[in-house]
Amino acid sequence: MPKMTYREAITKALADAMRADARVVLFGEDVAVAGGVFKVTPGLYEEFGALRVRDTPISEQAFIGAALGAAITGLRPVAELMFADFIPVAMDQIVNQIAKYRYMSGGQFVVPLTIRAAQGAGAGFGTQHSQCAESWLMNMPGLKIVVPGTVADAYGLLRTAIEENNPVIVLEHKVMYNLAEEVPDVLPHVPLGVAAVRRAGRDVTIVATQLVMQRSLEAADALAAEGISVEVIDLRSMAPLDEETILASLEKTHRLLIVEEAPHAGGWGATIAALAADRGIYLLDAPVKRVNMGGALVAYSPPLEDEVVPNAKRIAQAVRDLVAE
Amino acid sequence: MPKMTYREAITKALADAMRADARVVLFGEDVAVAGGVFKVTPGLYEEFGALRVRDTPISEQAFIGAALGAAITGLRPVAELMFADFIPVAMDQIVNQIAKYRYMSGGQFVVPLTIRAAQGAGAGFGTQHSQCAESWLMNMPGLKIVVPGTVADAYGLLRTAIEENNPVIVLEHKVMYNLAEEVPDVLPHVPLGVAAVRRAGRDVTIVATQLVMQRSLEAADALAAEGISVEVIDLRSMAPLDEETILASLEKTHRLLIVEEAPHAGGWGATIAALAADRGIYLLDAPVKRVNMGGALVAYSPPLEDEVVPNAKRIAQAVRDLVAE
Amino acid sequence: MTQHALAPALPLETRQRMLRQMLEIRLAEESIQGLFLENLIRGTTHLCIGQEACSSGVAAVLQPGDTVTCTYRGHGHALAMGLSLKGMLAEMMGKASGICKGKGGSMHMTDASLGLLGANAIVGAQLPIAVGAALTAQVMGTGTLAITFFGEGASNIGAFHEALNLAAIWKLPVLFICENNQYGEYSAMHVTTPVANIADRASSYGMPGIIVDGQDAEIVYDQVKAAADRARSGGGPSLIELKTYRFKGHSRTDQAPYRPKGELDAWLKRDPILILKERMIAEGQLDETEYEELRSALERSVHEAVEWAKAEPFPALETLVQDIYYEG
Amino acid sequence: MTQHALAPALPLETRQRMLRQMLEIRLAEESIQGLFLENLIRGTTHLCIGQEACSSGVAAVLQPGDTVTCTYRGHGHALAMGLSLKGMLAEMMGKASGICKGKGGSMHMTDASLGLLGANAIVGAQLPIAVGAALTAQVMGTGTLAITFFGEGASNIGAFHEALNLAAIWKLPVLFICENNQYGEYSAMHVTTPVANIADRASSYGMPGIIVDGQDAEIVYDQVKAAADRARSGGGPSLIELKTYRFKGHSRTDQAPYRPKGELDAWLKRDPILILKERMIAEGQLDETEYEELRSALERSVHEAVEWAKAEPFPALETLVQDIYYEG
Ligand SMILES: Cc1ncc(C[n+]2csc(CCOP(=O)(O)OP(=O)(O)O)c2C)c(N)n1
Ligand SMILES: Cc1ncc(C[n+]2csc(CCOP(=O)(O)OP(=O)(O)O)c2C)c(N)n1
Ligand SMILES: [Mg+2]
Ligand SMILES: [Mg+2]
Repeated sequence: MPKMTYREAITKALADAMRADARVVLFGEDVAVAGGVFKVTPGLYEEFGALRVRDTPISEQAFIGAALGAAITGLRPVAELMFADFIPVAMDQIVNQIAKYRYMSGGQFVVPLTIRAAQGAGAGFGTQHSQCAESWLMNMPGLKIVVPGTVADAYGLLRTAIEENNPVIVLEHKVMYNLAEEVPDVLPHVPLGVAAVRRAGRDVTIVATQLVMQRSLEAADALAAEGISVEVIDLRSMAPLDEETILASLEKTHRLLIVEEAPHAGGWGATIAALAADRGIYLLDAPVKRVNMGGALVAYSPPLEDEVVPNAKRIAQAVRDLVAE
Repeated sequence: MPKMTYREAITKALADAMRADARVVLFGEDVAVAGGVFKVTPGLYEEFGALRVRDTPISEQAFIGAALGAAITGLRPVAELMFADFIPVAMDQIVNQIAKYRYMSGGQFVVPLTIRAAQGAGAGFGTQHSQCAESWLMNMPGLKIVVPGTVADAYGLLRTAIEENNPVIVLEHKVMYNLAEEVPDVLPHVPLGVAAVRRAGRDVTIVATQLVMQRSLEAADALAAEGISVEVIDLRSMAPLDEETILASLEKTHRLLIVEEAPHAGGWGATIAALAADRGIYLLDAPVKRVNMGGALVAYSPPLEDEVVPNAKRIAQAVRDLVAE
Repeated sequence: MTQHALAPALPLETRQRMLRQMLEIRLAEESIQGLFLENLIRGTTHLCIGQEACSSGVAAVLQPGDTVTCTYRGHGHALAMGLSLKGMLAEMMGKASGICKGKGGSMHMTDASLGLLGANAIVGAQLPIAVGAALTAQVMGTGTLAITFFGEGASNIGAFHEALNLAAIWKLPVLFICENNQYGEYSAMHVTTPVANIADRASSYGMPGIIVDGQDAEIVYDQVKAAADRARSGGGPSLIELKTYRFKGHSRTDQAPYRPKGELDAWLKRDPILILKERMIAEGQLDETEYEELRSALERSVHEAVEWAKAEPFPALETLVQDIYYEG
Repeated sequence: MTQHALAPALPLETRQRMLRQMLEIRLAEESIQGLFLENLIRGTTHLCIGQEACSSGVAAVLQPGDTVTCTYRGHGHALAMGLSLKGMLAEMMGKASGICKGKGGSMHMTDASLGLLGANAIVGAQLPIAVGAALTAQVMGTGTLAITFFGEGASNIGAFHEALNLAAIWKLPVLFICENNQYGEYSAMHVTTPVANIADRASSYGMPGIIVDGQDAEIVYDQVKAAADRARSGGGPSLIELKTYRFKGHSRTDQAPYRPKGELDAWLKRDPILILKERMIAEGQLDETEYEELRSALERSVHEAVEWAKAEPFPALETLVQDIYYEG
């Protein structure tokens, strides 16, 4: 199987989507001529031309709103918001417009638009350029949200997002852009709202995403040597949420650890814990634990930044503690 | 004891705060000469003058950012955002600036500012003017968030917020402005981060806020007649969260119902449920249940709007179901 | 910037349509105010009484495929574009047969089939959306136009600035039409806005800024038509300021105590319906009897629509969670 | 709008200070670039090499109590305001003795004691914050000034528009200083901005818009001083556009391949350090030997600061959760 990076998978998904459907247009700051700040869009301007691939001014409200206007009139725009930390700059368009446009009209519109942004800590960009955005967006019916955690998903979720007739926020993890993985020759679409069991296990279920999902797999490897069998679920979609895969796993393991790259209060993991405490309560043999950023923000200083995002060591220790409960 | 409305309590809190401290200034759209869209600020412009009480242009980003700039240079601004639904318009200033300004500087600043906004459904304002905002803001360390649910709290929490040396978001419920309750002659300050047990009970703990807290009390009255004893906790502060009061209640009741005016996924109730599933797990005799807006948005149509926010009947039924578990 | 005083003479038929439209809007708005006071419309309403020439003048420029986004104060635009009065009134009362199935209400009149892409309750948010509609027109080469209405108060919000800038740099076929009715909610323009004319702001985007008498539907038509033709043929966007006045308060029961004495009276003399009516009478195209007949006929049809909407059923509760996502 | 070509002659002492400052900034920025390539500075850096006259010219106007907000490209402003080079370099390396205890990094230089209220990594966000600082000055009657720096690209974002409008309507003592270095990240200004001069946008707020040669520290001083005096005495805000150029790429390792051939060379001839240096030599205030001595001395002190910062410890892990809330 050929190797491909997360970044290349996204570029390919964009190119394939644009080849497949002339209504797909792409815009964002420096995505056209320069090929994007994260170098995710090189070659698209050259292949698809100035009408379909555009650089925008630094005007997130305008171009995210324009994505909505374009989507309800027949295009299938893909807007790049660069850093997910800039989502708040365009938050009104996302929360009050994009999420609700179909609803307010009584179903008169379909809103086939995709917003891509790069999230997460680990790249040394400091407090305002290192956040994860899914937990800010989950309390907003009308949106779909995906968080690709593998190279194949970076391709497959984005393809599906662009073909989806609802607004989809695609949050890419910026330190994963260089991740290289083997992928099949023909990369499949990945359905929204379906979690993946990345590793089967018996003793504990870990629910995680993206970077901390990869780190959970690392932790699971280490724990296997100690005789602890960990099942790792990659959530993939934050909305809609695949509750059944989680509950099915709890039927086996009876123990749940949620690993988040997010502050604790209001983190997406709380919604998973709440699921376990409700529909999963009789399956649980131990408290539902969460490993996350606690009450912290991301600091610039390398050791502080390295500390704030859960790493394999902290994850493994949390599993050990949970098994000991 | 005299009666006072929620609205009057807020007006009085603002006036008392401005009398007590000349650094307190007030601004927002039409808050000065007109006395505010919700008529919460009449008389303040007259008493405190044009330097301290100001009407702003329709520029939420500018005046919320200005509140930050004023706070770190020596004033104690109180900004009115009118409808909480407009919070997303100024979200960058709230999330990336106000919440992080002290942190990014390594503690060089104190940020004594208060943002007031009116939230909630029930007034017929439609999808973009009826939302509750706390669940959007909880994943942002650096902020404090309060949600007054009684007349006395409307006064006491706001007084404390204005005297607090951290940014506080005060979310008032708009259908409670006319609520009249008896209050003591001297209204006390209310500390942030301390929940209140509004009604003691044995069988089930309800955690709720504002309008649905009042409705939970109604439901508790009805259930008492059926012999079900409900404890109602008014959270009051979303951040910081008073975990101990909730856990202490679970020690007694062993059953938890969370009543939210918010969509289910990512709602603040999930953070409470997660607490119960972790530190409270061995106290629970039944699943943790949530009554909330499910996957719905607020619609304009009166019967739909009435349906979407949990009412006493739905709350009571959820309690009955929970007791039967 | 240009300012035009002389009305062009539009064909009789157009004038008749405009007069009829403006009257219908006026009567509908008056009935809406009544329904609000009766509590049959909940929450809030924002009437455009006094601003009808803006709606009618602009609507006359529209061609099939053109799109409009506007504000909560958008009933006039909706009716001028052809929204059924019944569908509108039912919507305001939250009925199942409302144009948005009761989900939108007074602030969200929307009829995609007419190109009415939605009235918005967030100040300024509709401008970027119109920019997107114009982007579609440009990418698809349809030759159609996007129009967005907003108030002078909205010209102080960031979305206004960003939308005009983006439209200008992409040379999109979009017209930014500011209905300067002199007030935001309860604040006169000079309290919040440090320029005399909103159209002056066009220079920040290198686009034409045009000041127009918003009380004269024919002038509105003429000026907007010129800008529309320019936009359709690739000449890019324009900012058009219609100087107008709202005869009523901002919303709900606002009695507008903040108005200086005499101001309303002066503007009432420039009632857009009177202006067109008197011109038509002066030119022998209309007489008082005909006008009264028209008025009575419209009163009857508004009354009929109101009664119809009152009798319509509310939506079923299960519709609450429908139309959030497109399923398919 | 006004455009000034002739430099005023500032006192020798001021010139010496400016020259020294600009050289220090230049040398510090060059060492920062090196540290970034060595991976001792993580993430990103945005150098202001070529723009030093903007920092020095403006800083010379500041009086005690004045405040500044700026961007990630703010090292020059910070140093010109007197930020210790050691505190700055330690901050960039994430050390405990960094001016922000390592929490901020390259994009967030802040020294409240100097009135440097923070460099911001969100384009445009620093403008409203400066408006708030000016509000304090006005309410408290301090006679102080708030200054905010931003790029020409930032003038397309909503916060710019709102901030200028609010400052204008409240007549606040704030100067909006646009360093027009011709590029956003990788896009030339004409790709994103449909006006020739950012200062032209001042007319949208009824405030003066002033175009200034940003390569000549003396002219910068002169023009900013005039606007500052006006603001301090209640005359309200100004928008000042400093025409300048960044000699390096946008950030990190950007080699700026998007520049037209010859453009950089033309601007290198207008190196702000050269301009002042040569003027001083021509006027007999400096000779090459003295200049080289100054340069060597500064090189040594920068080198010393770098070595010091390298040797400083990282912050303790428990500091991660400190400074989020003020406790007390
Ligand atoms: C972002 C935002 N801020 C504030 C409001 C509240 N609001 C509704 S209408 C209005 C005044 C708008 O004035 P203008 O733009 O002149 O339009 P008009 O109502 O006069 O037609 C305000 C402040 C809002 N809906 N959205
Ligand atoms: C809201 C926001 N959008 C986008 C960015 C990414 N970004 C960082 S710098 C920059 C270019 C800014 O250009 P300009 O304002 O001219 O300042 P310069 O960097 O040239 O000094 C962009 C787009 C950001 N930091 N914040
Ligand atoms: Mg107005
Ligand atoms: Mg620039």
